[in-house]
Amino acid sequence: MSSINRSAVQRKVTIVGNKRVGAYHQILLNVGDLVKSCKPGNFIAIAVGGESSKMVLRRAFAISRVSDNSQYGGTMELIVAPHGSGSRWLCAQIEGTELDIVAPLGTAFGIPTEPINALLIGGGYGSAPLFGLADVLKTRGCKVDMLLGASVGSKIYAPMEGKRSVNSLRIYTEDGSMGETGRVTESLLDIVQQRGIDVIYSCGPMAMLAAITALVADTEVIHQCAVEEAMACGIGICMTCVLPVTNSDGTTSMLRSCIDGPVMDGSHVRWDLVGKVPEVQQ
Amino acid sequence: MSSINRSAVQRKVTIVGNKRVGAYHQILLNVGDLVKSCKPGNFIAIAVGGESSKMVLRRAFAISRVSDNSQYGGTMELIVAPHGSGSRWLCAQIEGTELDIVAPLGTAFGIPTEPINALLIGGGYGSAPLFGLADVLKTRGCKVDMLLGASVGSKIYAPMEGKRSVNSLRIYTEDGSMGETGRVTESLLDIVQQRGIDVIYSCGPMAMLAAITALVADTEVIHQCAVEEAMACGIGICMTCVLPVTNSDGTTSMLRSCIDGPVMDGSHVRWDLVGKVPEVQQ
Amino acid sequence: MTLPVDLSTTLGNAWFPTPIFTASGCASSGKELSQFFPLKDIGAVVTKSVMSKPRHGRPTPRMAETPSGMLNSIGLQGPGIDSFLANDVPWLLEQKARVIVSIAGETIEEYSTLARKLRSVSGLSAVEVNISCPNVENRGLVFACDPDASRRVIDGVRKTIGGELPIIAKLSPDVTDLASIARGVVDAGADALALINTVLGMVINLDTMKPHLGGKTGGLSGPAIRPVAVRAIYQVHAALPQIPILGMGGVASGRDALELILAGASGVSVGTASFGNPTALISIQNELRDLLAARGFATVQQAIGFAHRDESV
Amino acid sequence: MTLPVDLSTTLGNAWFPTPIFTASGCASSGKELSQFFPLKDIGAVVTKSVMSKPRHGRPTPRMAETPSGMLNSIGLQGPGIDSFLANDVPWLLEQKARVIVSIAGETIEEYSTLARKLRSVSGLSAVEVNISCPNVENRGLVFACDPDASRRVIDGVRKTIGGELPIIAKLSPDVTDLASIARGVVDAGADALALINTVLGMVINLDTMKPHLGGKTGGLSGPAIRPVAVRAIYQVHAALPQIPILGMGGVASGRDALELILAGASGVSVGTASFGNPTALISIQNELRDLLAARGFATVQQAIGFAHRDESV
Ligand SMILES: Cc1cc2nc3c(=O)[nH]c(=O)nc-3n(C[C@H](O)[C@H](O)[C@H](O)COP(=O)(O)OP(=O)(O)OC[C@H]3O[C@@H](n4cnc5c(N)ncnc54)[C@H](O)[C@@H]3O)c2cc1C
Ligand SMILES: Cc1cc2nc3c(=O)[nH]c(=O)nc-3n(C[C@H](O)[C@H](O)[C@H](O)COP(=O)(O)OP(=O)(O)OC[C@H]3O[C@@H](n4cnc5c(N)ncnc54)[C@H](O)[C@@H]3O)c2cc1C
Ligand SMILES: Cc1cc2nc3c(=O)[nH]c(=O)nc-3n(C[C@H](O)[C@H](O)[C@H](O)COP(=O)(O)O)c2cc1C
Ligand SMILES: Cc1cc2nc3c(=O)[nH]c(=O)nc-3n(C[C@H](O)[C@H](O)[C@H](O)COP(=O)(O)O)c2cc1C
Ligand code: FES
Ligand code: FES
Repeated sequence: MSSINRSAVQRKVTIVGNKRVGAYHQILLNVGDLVKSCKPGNFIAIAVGGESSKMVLRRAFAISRVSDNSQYGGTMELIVAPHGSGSRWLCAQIEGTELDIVAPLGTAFGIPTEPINALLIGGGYGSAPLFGLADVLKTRGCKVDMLLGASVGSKIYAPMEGKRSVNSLRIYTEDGSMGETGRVTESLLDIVQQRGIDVIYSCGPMAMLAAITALVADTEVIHQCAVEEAMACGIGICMTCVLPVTNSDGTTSMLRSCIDGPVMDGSHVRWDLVGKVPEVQQ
Repeated sequence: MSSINRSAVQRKVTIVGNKRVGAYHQILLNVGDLVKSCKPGNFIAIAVGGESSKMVLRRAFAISRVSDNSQYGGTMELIVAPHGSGSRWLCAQIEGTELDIVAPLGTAFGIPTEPINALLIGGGYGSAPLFGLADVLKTRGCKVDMLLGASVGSKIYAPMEGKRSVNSLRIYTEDGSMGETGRVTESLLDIVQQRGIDVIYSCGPMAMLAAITALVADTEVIHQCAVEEAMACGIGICMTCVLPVTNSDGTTSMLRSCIDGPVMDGSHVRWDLVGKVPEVQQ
Repeated sequence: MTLPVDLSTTLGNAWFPTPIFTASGCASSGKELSQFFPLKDIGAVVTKSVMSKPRHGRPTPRMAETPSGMLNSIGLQGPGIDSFLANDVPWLLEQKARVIVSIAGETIEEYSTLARKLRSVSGLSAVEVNISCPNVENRGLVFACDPDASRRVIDGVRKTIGGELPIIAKLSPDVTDLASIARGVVDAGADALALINTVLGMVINLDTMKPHLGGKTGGLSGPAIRPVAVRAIYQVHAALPQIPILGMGGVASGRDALELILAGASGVSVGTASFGNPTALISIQNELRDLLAARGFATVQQAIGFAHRDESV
Repeated sequence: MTLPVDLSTTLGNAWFPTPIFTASGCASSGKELSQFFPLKDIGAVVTKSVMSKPRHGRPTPRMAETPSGMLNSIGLQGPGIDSFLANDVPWLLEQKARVIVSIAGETIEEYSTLARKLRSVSGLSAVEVNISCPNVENRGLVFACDPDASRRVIDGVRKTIGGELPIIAKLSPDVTDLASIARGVVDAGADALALINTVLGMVINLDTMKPHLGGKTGGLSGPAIRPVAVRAIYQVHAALPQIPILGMGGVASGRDALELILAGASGVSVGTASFGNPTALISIQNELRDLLAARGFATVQQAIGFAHRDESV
């Protein structure tokens, strides 16, 4: 039986920064010693709307980065797209607001013990957790290349500080308003080959993750992707967030992406069955 | 057919002050030229809880005072008791918050054309509209006495500035923590007689209004009271706020306290039937 | 730039310039709302259910706010049909409002009597028959919860006024099989269906530790019940695709109105939202127009029941 | 200073130290919540409804948030009774949790089979029979919406396990006459009733302009339905005052739990609230204790059904 992230706790934390960055809000939380248990790939679940909120469910956000030596003690950074009422509420909160959070949740990106060649691919706000990941990979001596894609330039999140940890960064936008015109998958196989990529780490829309998986299916490349399914609870008790995943015996299970994910092995996800139900019962 | 206050408009206004006064919050709104149409006794209906609120109904508050020559243009003062989730939300809002209001609503206290002897009786935050009323009565040359009552001293609202307009002020608390121990009805008949009271204006809990009505029933004194029934709409469209009122022909009608009130003639209200239904159909 | 969208709609042979109506009991007879917008600007005014005789209704408290909703137990307080037809209807017609009169009765006979009185009035657009009332002749069992009684009420109204005014039967969602109740009243002569009336609920007052409402139970309305309304409309439209539906239940924005239309509503009544926002009908109507345009709909008609487009059955 | 309040309660012959339970399907098998509080601190863990065979459930999306509520269409995904009894139950008993196993079937026979398997397990407190499932033998009509099928399910379970484990029949509010369904299952041998399961609802996705959920319709839960739960509990307690009720529907605070208890619930399950707040059960339990004390109740027992105290009938 898989189980919830052992470090998960529920806590009240304070917003210490909220800055617009392109189409997103960079939100900084003072989370104290919680930073110690956060790993790249983990996410946070936040109660939204305040005391008289009609929104009964938490909202999930990837933990973009944590830092232990800021002026506030441990801080956590989130990159939030104002999407619907919950995320818009969050983006409208000012410094000093108290938030009720549960974190860290979910699985983390696997960190190699050997120095390897890593390619990090982010779509939209999906780049958020990749910069923290790049830091860690760098300390392990890995070579880190990065591809970021979005529909428009304002949806590329690539902070200055973040770029330090990557060896190369290529940006794609569908409308050509920033970087190259097109998608991150455009010349993916060439890049993988040229740079001798061992592992791809990806985060972004499900269609992007599926496309990457398909492209590298016949290669030796390992693909660790952070999936995003609608979650009601984030802690494994509701069964809303399931994805069809192949078991070792070839059967398919509907796994909870909040505890067996969000980071999963792309080649295990039955992308063709997402939104369907495996026909044969287990 | 009775109809809604002709001056009622829906508008966004800004909070320009929020100060704790005893058990209450004194909330100041910049309402612009709306002040011109507000009369003592009128009330305001405020949407509460913000954009993602689970509270679907407005909250009603008596207009305590309006002023046309403040630094903000027209301002309106409310005295709000933090009671349940809506009023607590309102009391927690800071300067600069925008509120969606509908005002002025309901009937107003009748202002005599002759100088008369008036007794104003307020229970709890019921004193709020009485100070504005006292101002007006004073300009008409009336003698204005006031009785305020509450369970405890912190629930007596009697601002310094307000006291200017009254000739005498007596305070009663049930626990004796301020003024005399007891209720405003304690020596009401004596006061009425000694001071030759022509009209009583009252605002407060329904039980207080009923008690006053009973006490002056056999006198010549006119009793104008501002009632308080739970209101869903405040504008006469829902029929939740009704009170049994005697018609001229002796029959009883269930009148909407939001448009035929809140100010009503105490002797017309069938206090014995509040919370019941008149037996004979009209 | 917004494309022009033809908002007009029909229920039976009645035509309306827009699909946004008041909900019965949530606009009284229209007068109060007319201070906030001209009544002719919306699709129609559905008046508070009127009975034969004047009524005091239920004791107070008559309402309780609940999460994203409210309970009411008004008990059909009103002036009675004669005063209503003499005073309220002429005023509404003067305002050039489209008028749908809602009628309610305690017996099958009372409904027919009410319908007969409507025959004498010209200028009405339709009659809405509120059958969510207790049937005094059958242990107070609500007509709308009894397939047979529902049919007989509509049958009586049809015999009186059928063909002259479109008959809209308003159903309660508090039944095991809504589609079969709907089929029954349509067979009996309803030209359209109104879905949904309030959902039966209760709140206990924690101070008195008794039911809060004077009438003990009350009708739940507002956004809380919108998913129930959408489901009811979708189910009934799937079962009876030819029958126009006047949808309602928790509509507070153009988004909500469009949701009901996609599920199968030809018109949308706005009830509780007007209590929180007296101009709700107008903003809902404007938002709906924009949302339709953004989705490439040139007319409301194209959007009605659009969510069913790939249904196999 | 708070007076000590005896929170203990019973359902049939099962005893629980507190009346606050998880709701079936809203705590999986308890393991995840145990990271936030010890499971022995609450009244009982009601496990997710389990069927005979492992099941994949419904396609995603399986949830939609709605005003003060949510829709779910999980479709009873689960490991099947054998794996459940081998893995989940022993773990729960090790935690010293009180365990109520919820069972669900597609045929009357499947319910009996499931009940039979429970006979082999010792340490269980009760069985909750979730009859809000489609009956494959009768056009997919939900058991709980069919008085006869409801009775027969409970009758089958009683024959298998009656007298050994209290049988709690969990009913759907989506029926015309809840009290008569309740009476039927009690006559068939239910020792207690669980009220209410989710209310059938739907959300249309305005982007795809189709039903949002993979399963099209879903079950509405959360504070939005609390007034419906209170009404259902009040009605059934009035009709069957001797039958203990496990109440549920939108409970998110001690206030809400007390409301259900005053209406007639002997125990209260907390479902959706745990999604928004993993420690909801504990805070609800603490708040309930304080609210009872503040009202002078020395025991939960005194408060059960207290809102009925002046009923004439
Ligand atoms: C593991 C994980 C990590 C995420 N990381 C980020 C991030 O770093 N930055 C960011 O901006 N967003 C992120 N998201 C998406 C974010 O959770 C949604 O944008 C947000 O929940 C939308 O809520 P809303 O109220 O604004 O929108 P609404 O559409 O009003 O939400 C309604 C309901 O649907 C759910 N929902 C809607 N869209 C999504 C979605 N795309 N994914 C999951 N649930 C959804 C909501 O949680 C809510 O319950 C992440 C989601 C997951 C599951
Ligand atoms: C004409 C009028 C004038 C008022 N003037 C004032 C005033 O000047 N200052 C002040 O503090 N309060 C005043 N009140 C009372 C105020 O409206 C309530 O305290 C407030 O609505 C409570 O809302 P809540 O969300 O805090 O409480 P909740 O109990 O959570 O409210 C739930 C629902 O019940 C209604 N409700 C609850 N209590 C009352 C009440 N006492 N009267 C009417 N509706 C109620 C609310 O409007 C809401 O719809 C007035 C009420 C009316 C009708
Ligand atoms: C205060 C109130 C009074 C109502 N009175 C009536 C009525 O007289 N006749 C009727 O058919 N429906 C009545 N209804 C039901 C509404 O017309 C509508 O069906 C229901 O409230 C759902 O819509 P909403 O959520 O937009 O309010 C009433 C609803 C409320 C809230
Ligand atoms: C995601 C989810 C899954 C559920 N699964 C089950 C289930 O398997 N069996 C069952 O009897 N009820 C199930 N329910 C219903 C709940 O047990 C409960 O009756 C209902 O949600 C009302 O309570 P609440 O408002 O506190 O959630 C489920 C509810 C939800 C939200
Ligand atoms: S979100 Fe509830 S199980 Fe994953
Ligand atoms: S509050 Fe709606 S009619 Fe008075």
